[in-house]
Amino acid sequence: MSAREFNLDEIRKDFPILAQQVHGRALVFLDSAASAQKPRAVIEAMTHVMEAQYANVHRGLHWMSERTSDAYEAARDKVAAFLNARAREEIVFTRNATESINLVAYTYARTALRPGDAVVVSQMEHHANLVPWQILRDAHGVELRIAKITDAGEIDWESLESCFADGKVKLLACTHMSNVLGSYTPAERLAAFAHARGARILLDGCQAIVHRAVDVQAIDADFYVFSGHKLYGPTGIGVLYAKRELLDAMPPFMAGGEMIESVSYERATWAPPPHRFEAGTPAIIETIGLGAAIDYVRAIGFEAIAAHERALTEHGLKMLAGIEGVRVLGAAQDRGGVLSFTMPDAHAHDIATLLDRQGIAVRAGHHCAEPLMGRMGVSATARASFALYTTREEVDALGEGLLRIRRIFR
Amino acid sequence: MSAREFNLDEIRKDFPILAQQVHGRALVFLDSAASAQKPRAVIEAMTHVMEAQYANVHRGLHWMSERTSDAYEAARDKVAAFLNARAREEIVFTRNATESINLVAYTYARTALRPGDAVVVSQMEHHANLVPWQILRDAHGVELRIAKITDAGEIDWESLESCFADGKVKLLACTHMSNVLGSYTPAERLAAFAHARGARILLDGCQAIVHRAVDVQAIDADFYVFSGHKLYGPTGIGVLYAKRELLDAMPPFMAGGEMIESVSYERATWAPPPHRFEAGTPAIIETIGLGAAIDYVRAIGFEAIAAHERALTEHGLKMLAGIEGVRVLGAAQDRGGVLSFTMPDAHAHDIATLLDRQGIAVRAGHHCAEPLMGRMGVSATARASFALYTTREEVDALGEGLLRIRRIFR
Amino acid sequence: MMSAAEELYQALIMERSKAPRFGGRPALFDAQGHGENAMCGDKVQVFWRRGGAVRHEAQGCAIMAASADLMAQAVAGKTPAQVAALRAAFDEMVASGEENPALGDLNALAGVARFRSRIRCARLPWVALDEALKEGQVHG
Amino acid sequence: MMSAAEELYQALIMERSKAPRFGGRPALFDAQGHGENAMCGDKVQVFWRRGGAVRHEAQGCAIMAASADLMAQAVAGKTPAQVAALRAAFDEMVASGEENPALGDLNALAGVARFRSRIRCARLPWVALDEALKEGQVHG
Ligand SMILES: Cc1ncc(COP(=O)(O)O)c(C=O)c1O
Ligand SMILES: Cc1ncc(COP(=O)(O)O)c(C=O)c1O
Repeated sequence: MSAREFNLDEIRKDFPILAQQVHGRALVFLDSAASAQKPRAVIEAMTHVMEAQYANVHRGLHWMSERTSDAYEAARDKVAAFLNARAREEIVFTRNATESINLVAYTYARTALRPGDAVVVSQMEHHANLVPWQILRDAHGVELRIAKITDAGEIDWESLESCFADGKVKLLACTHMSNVLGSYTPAERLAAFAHARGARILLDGCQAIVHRAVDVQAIDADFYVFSGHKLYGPTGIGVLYAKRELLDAMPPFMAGGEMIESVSYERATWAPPPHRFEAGTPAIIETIGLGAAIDYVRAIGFEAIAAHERALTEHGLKMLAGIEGVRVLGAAQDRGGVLSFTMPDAHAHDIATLLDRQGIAVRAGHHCAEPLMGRMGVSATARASFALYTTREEVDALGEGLLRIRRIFR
Repeated sequence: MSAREFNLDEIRKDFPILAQQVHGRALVFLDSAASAQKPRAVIEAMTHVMEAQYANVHRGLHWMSERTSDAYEAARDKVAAFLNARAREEIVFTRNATESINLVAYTYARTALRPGDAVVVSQMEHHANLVPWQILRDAHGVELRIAKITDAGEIDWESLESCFADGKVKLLACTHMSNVLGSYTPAERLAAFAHARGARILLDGCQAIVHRAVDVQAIDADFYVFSGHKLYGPTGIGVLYAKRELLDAMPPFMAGGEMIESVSYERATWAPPPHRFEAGTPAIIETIGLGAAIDYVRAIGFEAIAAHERALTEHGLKMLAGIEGVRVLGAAQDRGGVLSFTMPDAHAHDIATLLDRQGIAVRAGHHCAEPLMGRMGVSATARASFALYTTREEVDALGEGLLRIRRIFR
Repeated sequence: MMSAAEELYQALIMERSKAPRFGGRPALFDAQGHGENAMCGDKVQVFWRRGGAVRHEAQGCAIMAASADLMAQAVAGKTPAQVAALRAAFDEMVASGEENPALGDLNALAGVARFRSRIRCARLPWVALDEALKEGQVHG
Repeated sequence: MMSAAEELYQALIMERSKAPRFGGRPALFDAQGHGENAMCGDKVQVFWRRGGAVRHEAQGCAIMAASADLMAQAVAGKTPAQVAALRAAFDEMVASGEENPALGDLNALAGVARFRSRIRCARLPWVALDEALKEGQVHG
């Protein structure tokens, strides 16, 4: 994958929305961790499907259907290559990471785990990687254990050890990068740790996938999930990677067209993976859009993206450190471009509202990680998050905005 | 809703893909029942979101997020008005009709039905409305009963009576229009029938919704499902309508962000419907696209659409009757623009391949209704299906194509 | 320069959110109500005394906290029916942005109308008060 | 006018699908294999006799049926290893569209390459034969 030169001006032109104004100010979009903006290449790929080459997939023998099926399946190849999966059959398309995790909880966990087994998650999970396991616990009689994190926002290995001590843990479900603290977790080490103790590992790659090259074989991940919309792709499309032998053994999740081998009034037999897990008409246009997003990101290259975002993050941390009273949550050694912070007196909502009026979009609240708020001793934070199109000037604008807010709340 | 004049030439210009050529011939797309083509209004609505007004919904306090949330929720209002639902909260967004049915099977049926209760489906269901109930049967110990259809492809009321005779049936899940036989089912009568016997009714409106105005209150439907992509909308978006009191009592299906009220490490409480059933980042762009599709269809008006399609269907039936040996499946009194047929010697696949080379797209196979094939005594059929953009000339082209095929197979 | 946002966070709101006049849990009360915004973690407890004295404990954003304090001031001595009428007028005012002379100091929150996501912050204390009044009626 | 599609459905295919020379279930056979295309309902049974006599029962489209009959003809008297080589050449031919002199009459199916969804119709009888040969080996 040859990296195109990292020219921020050119990159920003790829994203039509970045030229928009908000409240009469140039948009400063610092909420990409919630969902990223879309480059023209993605928009055009989707438009092309709808204008020139569309029909339902897998079902038709005619030209439009064959070509659309090709494009849909080519996106699967792109995702497989992007994650360095062993085989394309290891890639299942879902709506979003949330569905990917629920799929694993409904199918894998309800067959491979038995009452009395345990699942471990960390203290810094998004609700999507916590609540499905609570439901599994209540429905299926497994135990749910919470591994602690340190005050810096890193995995507390002692706590993790003790979660695993009695040998009951069969699955570790852990984020690969926190959407609140920005911490990366050491995925390879976590996988080796789990495997050495007879457990499987699911990694929530929603945030990590956006900023770094991910190699599921190098990590030795059993399950890896992410959403298209955070990776500059469309909404409505997510990915579940799972090792082939796991998918082979998993019963279907939803049932309907495409996922069957044959059906009588009495019973059905299942298609092999990945189709077994893709019931009904898939998100055809969106899957093809995701393929375009992956092409876009790979053309720029993760080396350049990571370097750019690292510089922004350092700059942002320095800027925040310079504003009296601002507290940044988390201080992981290995952290990405997500900065959650609080200010004295000014509640996160007030910060977000006041920044918005200056054209600056940040997120405020618990970021779908409500228990983590308690763990960090706050009720809500403001969060600025960076993407490949974020500029140093935007980070500076945030700083100026925060200084104004300080003046109001002083 | 004021109907714009039904001008077929103008309408065809709204669909850019219809100007495409296939194998050097003008595209004759007669596979809309599998998935319909998209009007410019839908493409532009989606493009507009991505180019001018995009952020994650419900989560942000900033302008982009507020406006995107508004557009997303406005689509819910449009769907509610389109179905004449009592309240917007009765509209749940899913990926497709398949997910809508699975959601009901996983949540409603597993709590409201008890082992020993029975579910009835008809002999002419799409796999999406058969296999989820087989899985429910096997997992939950309910009985699955198959109500017969007549040779004409209509509900066999005697058979339905006998399915309900022992009073065990708690749910009737039935298509509102067969995707193979084109038969409409009398939804109001079916609902009254089920309700009089203490059962709920789910209607699979995938096909019906495209051709007729549907009023869930007039029908008194308990559940009504459809997919956006057959209604000239995007892929990746489907709808579940359910009566508010049913949704209120249903546990969530998938868990994650947006569907919770509050979360601790130990437990979560659920948001009220519809959000309880929309875990994670929804298909934002696609939902807004569906709203545009509904606007488009309503602007033309179902009276005009239905009249146009009725004329096409009559013309098509006459044309097929004129070709020696062609057998059309089903002869329901009330039928829509879906014509499944067989020809002597020429297998459905051969028909589809040979028509494709003439630029004519039809579908061949079991149409995800494999058991129905056996019921009708065929292994596969070719199927031509009509949309609001289909012309009489296209139906004639199909007739000529079939005559050529007859010559080859003679 | 005074932007719309800064107008919203005008003196009265800042003052009341920082130094509430009706804050704190009273020793005696007849009913209490609770309001919570799951999205941001805002929380408010409202304590009601027969006769209409209201106090609050507000933890959250400036708008919610000021709204709680201004509400306590406005409803002092009012009957439940009068409170309901005031709440209706308040809901209307924060939705429309149009000040209403009957609302007195509560009009300081009119600017919230332009910040749609924040309307529920302003309304949260009223939700809690409503709960308290319902409890008060059951017990009374 | 003879289109690509009509070329595909050329005389040999039509003839063999309508009047197969190797059709029908034999009285004696050593192994059988089954092929099914769930998508369209095509079905084929292949019966194998040690020594290499193959017969078939094909229910389905013209391409599959002709492929079954031409396959039975082509593999007559061949060893399993020779059959495997022939299958590989056939798979290659229907994928590429390039005729291969070693395939004889099977080349009538070269046109399938242009109809990608139909390639599996042409291959289905070979899948069934493969199953039969595997059964034959286990039993032999
Ligand atoms: C009658 C009927 N029900 C259900 C479905 C399933 O729809 P989807 O694949 O969009 O979930 C279809 C279409 O394929 C259909 O025609
Ligand atoms: C770490 C993490 N996990 C899971 C999710 C859920 O993703 P989605 O809402 O796309 O399913 C998110 C994003 O919201 C996230 O940041």
